[in-house]
Amino acid sequence: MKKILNDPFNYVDEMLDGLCSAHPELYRQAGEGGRVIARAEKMTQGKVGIVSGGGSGHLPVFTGYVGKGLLDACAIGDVFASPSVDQMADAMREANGGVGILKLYGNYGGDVMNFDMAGEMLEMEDISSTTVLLADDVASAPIDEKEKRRGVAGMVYAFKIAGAAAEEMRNLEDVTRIAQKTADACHSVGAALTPCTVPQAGKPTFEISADEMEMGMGIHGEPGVWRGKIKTADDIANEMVDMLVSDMKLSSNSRVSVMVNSLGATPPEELYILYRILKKRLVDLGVEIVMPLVGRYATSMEMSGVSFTFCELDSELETLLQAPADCAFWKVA
Amino acid sequence: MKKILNDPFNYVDEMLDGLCSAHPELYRQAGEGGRVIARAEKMTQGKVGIVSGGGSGHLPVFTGYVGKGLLDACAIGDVFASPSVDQMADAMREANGGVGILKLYGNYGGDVMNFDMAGEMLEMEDISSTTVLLADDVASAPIDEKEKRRGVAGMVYAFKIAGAAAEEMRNLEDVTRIAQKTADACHSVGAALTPCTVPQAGKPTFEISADEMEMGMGIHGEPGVWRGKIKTADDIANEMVDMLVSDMKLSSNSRVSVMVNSLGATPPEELYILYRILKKRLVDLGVEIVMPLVGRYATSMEMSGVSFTFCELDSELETLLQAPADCAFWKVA
Amino acid sequence: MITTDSVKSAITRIANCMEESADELNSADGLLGDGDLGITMIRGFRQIMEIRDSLPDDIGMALFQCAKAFTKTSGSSFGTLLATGLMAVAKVKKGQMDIHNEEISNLLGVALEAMKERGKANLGDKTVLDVLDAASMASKNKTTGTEILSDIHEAIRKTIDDFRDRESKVGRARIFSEKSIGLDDPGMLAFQRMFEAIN
Amino acid sequence: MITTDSVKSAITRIANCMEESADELNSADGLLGDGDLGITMIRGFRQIMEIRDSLPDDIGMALFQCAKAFTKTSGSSFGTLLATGLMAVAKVKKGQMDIHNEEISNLLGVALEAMKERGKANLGDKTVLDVLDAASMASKNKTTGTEILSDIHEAIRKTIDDFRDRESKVGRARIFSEKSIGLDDPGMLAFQRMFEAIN
Ligand SMILES: Nc1ncnc2c1ncn2[C@@H]1O[C@H](COP(=O)(O)OP(=O)(O)O)[C@@H](O)[C@H]1O
Ligand SMILES: Nc1ncnc2c1ncn2[C@@H]1O[C@H](COP(=O)(O)OP(=O)(O)O)[C@@H](O)[C@H]1O
Ligand SMILES: [Mg+2]
Ligand SMILES: [Mg+2]
Ligand SMILES: [Mg+2]
Ligand SMILES: [Mg+2]
Repeated sequence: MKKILNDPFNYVDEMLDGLCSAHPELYRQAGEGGRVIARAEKMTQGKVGIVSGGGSGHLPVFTGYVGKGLLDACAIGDVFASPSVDQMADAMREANGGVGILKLYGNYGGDVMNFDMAGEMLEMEDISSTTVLLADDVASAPIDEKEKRRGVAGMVYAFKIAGAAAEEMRNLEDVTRIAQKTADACHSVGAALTPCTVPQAGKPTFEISADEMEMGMGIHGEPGVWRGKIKTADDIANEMVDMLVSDMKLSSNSRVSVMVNSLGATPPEELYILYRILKKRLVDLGVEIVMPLVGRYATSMEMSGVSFTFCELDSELETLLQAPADCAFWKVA
Repeated sequence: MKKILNDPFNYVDEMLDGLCSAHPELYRQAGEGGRVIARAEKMTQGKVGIVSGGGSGHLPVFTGYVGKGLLDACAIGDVFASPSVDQMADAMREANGGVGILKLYGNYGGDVMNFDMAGEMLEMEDISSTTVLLADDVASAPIDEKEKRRGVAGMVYAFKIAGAAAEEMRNLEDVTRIAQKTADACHSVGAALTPCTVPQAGKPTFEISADEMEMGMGIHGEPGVWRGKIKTADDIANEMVDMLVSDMKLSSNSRVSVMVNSLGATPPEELYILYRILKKRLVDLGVEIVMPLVGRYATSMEMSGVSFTFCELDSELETLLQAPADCAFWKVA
Repeated sequence: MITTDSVKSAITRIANCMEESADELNSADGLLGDGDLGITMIRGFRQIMEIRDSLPDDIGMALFQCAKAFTKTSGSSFGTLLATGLMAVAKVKKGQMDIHNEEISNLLGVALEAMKERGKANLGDKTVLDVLDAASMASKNKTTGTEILSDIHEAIRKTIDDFRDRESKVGRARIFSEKSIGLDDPGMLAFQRMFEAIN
Repeated sequence: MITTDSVKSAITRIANCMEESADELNSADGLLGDGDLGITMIRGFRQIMEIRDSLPDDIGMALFQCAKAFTKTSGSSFGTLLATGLMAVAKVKKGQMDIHNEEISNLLGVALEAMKERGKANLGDKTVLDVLDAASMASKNKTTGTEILSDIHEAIRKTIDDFRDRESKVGRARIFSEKSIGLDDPGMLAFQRMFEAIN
């Protein structure tokens, strides 16, 4: 777990500086300490703003998904740490097109408190906002405690679909409804092979033997459902599909977009090896795969491992998923 | 260095199967043993074909860059091993639009022999072809032995620019001239922090201590120019810029596209930290940066490390670089 | 009785104490969470120190500005909860110059309710809420400053003791809930340090 | 004199020998390269075995088909070089039924030239080319089969000995050129094993 770094305390600020100087046509730094990334151009008036936010260390999540057909602004904390209330409020101000703001982010205690408080602050400025939380990690709590689940890669679908709805100039209520429908449609599970290192901490987030993996682990190293010898790719894929299918009760003829996501170090070669089995399984169930996403969409720096996300689509969501989008990490044309 | 695998001997075949089943609208398997990836649609008649090829384990290189405005077909060997002559010949047959084929690939002994031999086989079938070799790794040989240099990430520029020229229906001579000009314009250097593991070998390609890096290392672990304690991001970036600038003799007012490329595990956060310094250095030299590419463009599976490529542009190359292109790993619109 | 002047002197004392206690709080948080609680407190109180001298005599507004200063720096839960509590009290006291001893218990309760609401946690979850509740109870119907201080002090100590062998049920510590048995909740400790600083 | 029949029996013998020598060749290649030389030889000769029984009597065409079979499997340098050498000889002998002993030296030279051209390497670079050259020299002006076989055998042995302490100058081994001192070139060893199998 080696890193290319300067002073770890400047990690996030240098990263954001580099991001915006590489893509000035897409991203703009704003807010307290530059910890808000907004679209390069000023907010479109009359459009619902979509903000997200959370800790750093997950590129392209969250910051990377600011762009046309996606997010309007994002507040960025230190690695794996929530942004401050002020930074979130600044992000919301950047995303204010005068018709309300959707706060769309992962279900983590610190983020929820801070976004709630930022929302209350903005209310004082007569800016109204709604909240949709992603809680898609099926391994993080049983289905009857769905509200306790963590948000993981499913948020990429929510950004994309809600972003497309906002781009169509729909109102806040409608964008919120669509975002919530997407959040409810997303189910994810991950498996980790190695930890990553938080720069300021300087040591790996957890320890794991050279021949072990952990099924169901969270993107910050939160404990999963089992730890044991590394299984074969086919066994891993089958187990992850089983978990998702039983949680979602997928029926034949459903249409599902699937994401096979690297947590960072795992190369695309391995993702495609996993995709074979995933596809075979869904085809056997009679499920139609729509727009599969294979790559690095939501990561934990150099962690190695993989997550699967299934997003069950109705025709409204499917159309919005396929609408154009543009950021430095993902283009849909 | 943990991997998600089935039988290592099926690694490449399963990977290609997954790639094509995830993106059937882009890629099609062809040739002996399915080891040729061609565009989904049949070759356009009257268009110069561009083929590449080489060992697996470098996604998106080479296979991933088959697509509109890029390559027409690609022959894929085992991990880090040349494809066979027959596979290369099959790739060339797929890319035959009746007006000749450009063989565009990296300068590695085995690949050169095999592509030469495949070219001779195709000549017997009255299909003519030209060769342009990428030899952009400045650390692999001094400038007066440039023909000995290895081909690394610079080939992505050559695929893109030559691909755009072919898409304009230029003739073989012209596409070849442009590809050669691009190959000459590209200069790269890499630094590695960790090795990767070739599945069939089952052990890392080299050993390196937990606090060491190697400057100038090749993408298969070929020895570099020094090995020592890991430097800061700024020092690494400065040293790599120094090596490229002195090799290229860049002058102020030149226009250069730069690529900051992860060798695999190194996350984009670190690439952007490096990009800051690279940009500052080039701006100080009066060089104009055009279309910077920051991401994973040419990798070695889960190796951690980074490479910089500078591609000096004239107006012909710049226009072609910015022309549309489309594959699963890179869209230019 | 608490005025803006007493708030000012409390700020200085707490800020100094936090610089000294940071390592201890980081370590306590490191055992169960992300180990940033000491940093959170240092950064927050440094921000408050910046505005300390210009705090208005309106005790409500003074607390409001302290709360806002805290929201500037930290993204960590404790900072947000503290700011939430302060802000709730500030709203009640807006336009007034002082806080009477008799009000203290009630105002601690006001902070507690706002923080429960914010963090969606309950009493008994082994968080800062539990010491705050104990402090509110201990100061109920008390009138002299010394009595209030010593009773709260004792109540905090006892609550921390009582909860030591229980499981954490919220926040990052939740995922380590078994590990949390036998360990003090870092947020409770931070509250104790703050209170000791002004005592 | 070499006919398609003698080629057929040579193929069987070499194929068997390669299955046995694979580990040795992989190891030798592993010290300086990618460790695949044994696999390369096994795969190549398995392909040739597949077509062995249907090889035509035209010795040129027979060698041509062997060369083509080899290009099917392996992407490794040695396979391509071997196929290149065979193909060059095949072109010379196309339409003929046999190879006379007096031609052997010359045909080895024909293979050598094609392989030099293909691999852009020179004599003295410590590759299979050097044993091939030695074999061509040793068989020059020789007429009896036994004499040719034993002289080539000796020439290969001596060349390997002579080159042992020299540096590799081409292929993957080049990047380990210092390490290569004291080690036998794996391609030379592969040639020796093949030759021993028919001897
Ligand atoms: N939801 C919550 N409700 C009440 N108290 C909480 C909550 N979450 C955390 N805390 C308190 O905050 C302390 C941790 O603070 P802090 O280190 O700032 O949190 P984190 O770094 O996990 O965001 C805990 O020990 C607990 O007392
Ligand atoms: N360019 C070349 N010219 C002549 N012989 C070569 C060349 N490259 C490799 N060889 C020979 O091939 C042997 C290695 O074969 P092989 O393992 O198939 O190569 P690789 O796996 O590196 O492609 C070397 O020991 C050497 O004898
Ligand atoms: Mg903490
Ligand atoms: Mg924290
Ligand atoms: Mg080899
Ligand atoms: Mg090889």
